[in-house]
Amino acid sequence: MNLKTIVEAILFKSVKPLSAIELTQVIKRSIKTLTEDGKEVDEILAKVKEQDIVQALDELRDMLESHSIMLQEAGGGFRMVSRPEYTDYLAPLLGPVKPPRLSQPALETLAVIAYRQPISRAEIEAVRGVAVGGVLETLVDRGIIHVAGRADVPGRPLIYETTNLFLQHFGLNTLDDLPNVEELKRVQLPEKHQPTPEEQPELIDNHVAANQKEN
Amino acid sequence: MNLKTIVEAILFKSVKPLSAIELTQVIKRSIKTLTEDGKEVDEILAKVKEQDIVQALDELRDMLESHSIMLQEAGGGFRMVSRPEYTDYLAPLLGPVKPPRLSQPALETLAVIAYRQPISRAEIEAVRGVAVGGVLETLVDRGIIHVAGRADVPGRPLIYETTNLFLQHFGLNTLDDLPNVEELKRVQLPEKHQPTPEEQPELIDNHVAANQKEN
Amino acid sequence: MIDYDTPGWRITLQVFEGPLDLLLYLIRKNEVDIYDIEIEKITDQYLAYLSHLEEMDLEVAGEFLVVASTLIYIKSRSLLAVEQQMPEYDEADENDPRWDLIRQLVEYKKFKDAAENLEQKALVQEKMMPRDPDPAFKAQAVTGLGNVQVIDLIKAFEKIIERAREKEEFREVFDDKFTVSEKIQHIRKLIRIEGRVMFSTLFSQISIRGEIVVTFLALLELIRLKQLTVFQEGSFSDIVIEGIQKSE
Repeated sequence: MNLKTIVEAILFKSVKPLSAIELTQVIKRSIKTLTEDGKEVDEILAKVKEQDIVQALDELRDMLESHSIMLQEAGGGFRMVSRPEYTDYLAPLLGPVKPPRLSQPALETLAVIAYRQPISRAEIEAVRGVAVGGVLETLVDRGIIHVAGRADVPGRPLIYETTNLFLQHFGLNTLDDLPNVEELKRVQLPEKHQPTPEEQPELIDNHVAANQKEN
Repeated sequence: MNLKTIVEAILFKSVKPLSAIELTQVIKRSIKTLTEDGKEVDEILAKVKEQDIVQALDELRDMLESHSIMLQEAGGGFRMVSRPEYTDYLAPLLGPVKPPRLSQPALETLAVIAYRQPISRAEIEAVRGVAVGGVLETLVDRGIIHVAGRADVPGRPLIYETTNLFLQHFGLNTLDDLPNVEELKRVQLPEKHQPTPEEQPELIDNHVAANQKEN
Repeated sequence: MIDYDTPGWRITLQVFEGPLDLLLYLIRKNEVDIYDIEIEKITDQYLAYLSHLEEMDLEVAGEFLVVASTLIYIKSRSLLAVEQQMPEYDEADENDPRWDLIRQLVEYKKFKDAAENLEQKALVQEKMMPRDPDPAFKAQAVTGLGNVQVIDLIKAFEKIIERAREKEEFREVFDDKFTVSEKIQHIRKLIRIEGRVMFSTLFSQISIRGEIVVTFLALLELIRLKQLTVFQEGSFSDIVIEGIQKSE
């Protein structure tokens, strides 16, 4: 038993991804319980620090090299996943119901939010040129974005940002891992000079709602 | 990619243990799909037999030797589990062993059921003056109450009573051991079909409930 | 012009995500750079598409019409003699609607491409599967009563009894102590003095259930009579009750 395999066991069993800090805490708590129960604990383990865990994670990654299981870092946490090339052999296990993929409008809306967060609904609509009310609701329901507060502008509109689940869904570790992040972050947002869909909210909302049903 | 790691990926992902025959079937079905999709399949894999899987399982067992994960044969099936000696390090993952405290509405609903069982949902709602559908579901999910049948009244509504878990939790032998049982059983409580003023407090209840959520 | 008889055209009818998406499609179809679009040509094709939608009895969304009017405006501007054009017709001109539209298109295209990138990432990620959560882990967390003592159960029951008794009492007080009209006077007076009252303040001094009901009914009546308005400054903030100013 060593730190590398302890980390492996924890990640194997954990329901959610764990950061190096969380892994350290889990191990520290276990060691505390072991000590209290009068069990002997390896001295190296007793003094475990976050940097030891980071090193153990690296070793574990190497150790899994020849396996169909790999270590993945996403959304600030580590987890064990099957390697993508094995996915064809797992299909029979998954059953007929596939998790719904994001629709094109949802993806476009999400892209705008991802690069420009926090962002209000009106700002998203200015970029996309269509109403996004229904799409925003879907994304919030799926836990991919959430309301981050209100903008400090007249009307104090709600502003949205992506969640950790967003990072996990797209296999990103941080927002800086977004493709072309530098370029898209800098682009000048169009101002709301255009008569945006907001001016005919009902009409458009109905349209979007009807559209989404179709997708 | 080889048979050994394919078996590993399948066992990693599978919720239940799989026998060598089942593993063979999973792989055969995958290969059928791959072939139909016009993808190239390794010749050895295309002819996979149960005895190949048995051998692959042996190889996988060896391959996992240095890991904290092992192959376990149980109930005629194979599965991947963490090695017993790592159990101490997994305890913190189990989360709060104590379930969260029941909410006030849940507690009140449980009290009504405890002292007035068996009781229908409509009767509980008449006493409490609010809808209890969601609360009942929670209590059933947590194994504290269960459906005891249907009442012999028009509509034949479901009736609920407390479970053994309920008695165990309070260290009671029978329901008669509940404190003040005689007195509380006798108290007059609102019944169904009360005159109108009854309906107005509900308005306020809902409002107050909404308000409390916000705070 | 677009060949409507091409089978592919009908299929693409439904897939535009909005007016900008349609414009990008037309630009691509004409094989020109966004910066070199010929407004006249694009406008004609855009309008042809909209009328085609109408022919097929498909509702044209408002946002498509908004952009259509912008296109027509740009087109009409470019048809004016140069000296009649208001500001200098300059690509970098802030007020040039053509430049605005191009800028919006460029911007939109970047995000559309980014969405495609994200989609690819999701497809790869979809293939990397974590284990399913161990059902034993789940079950352990949610059954049982938690930190509940018998006394909590009794207290809860007593609360119900207490509430039921208040309801009895409420019938009396409804008749005797408090009336809706009296509460209407009270709220009016408060509003006259204070201008506005917080919902929580109004109810905080009341402990008797019957009075709460009567006060609430009075409030509803005043709102119905348009003497009061209630609103929240944020979705989680207290409700503000305010008098409606009447011109005298």
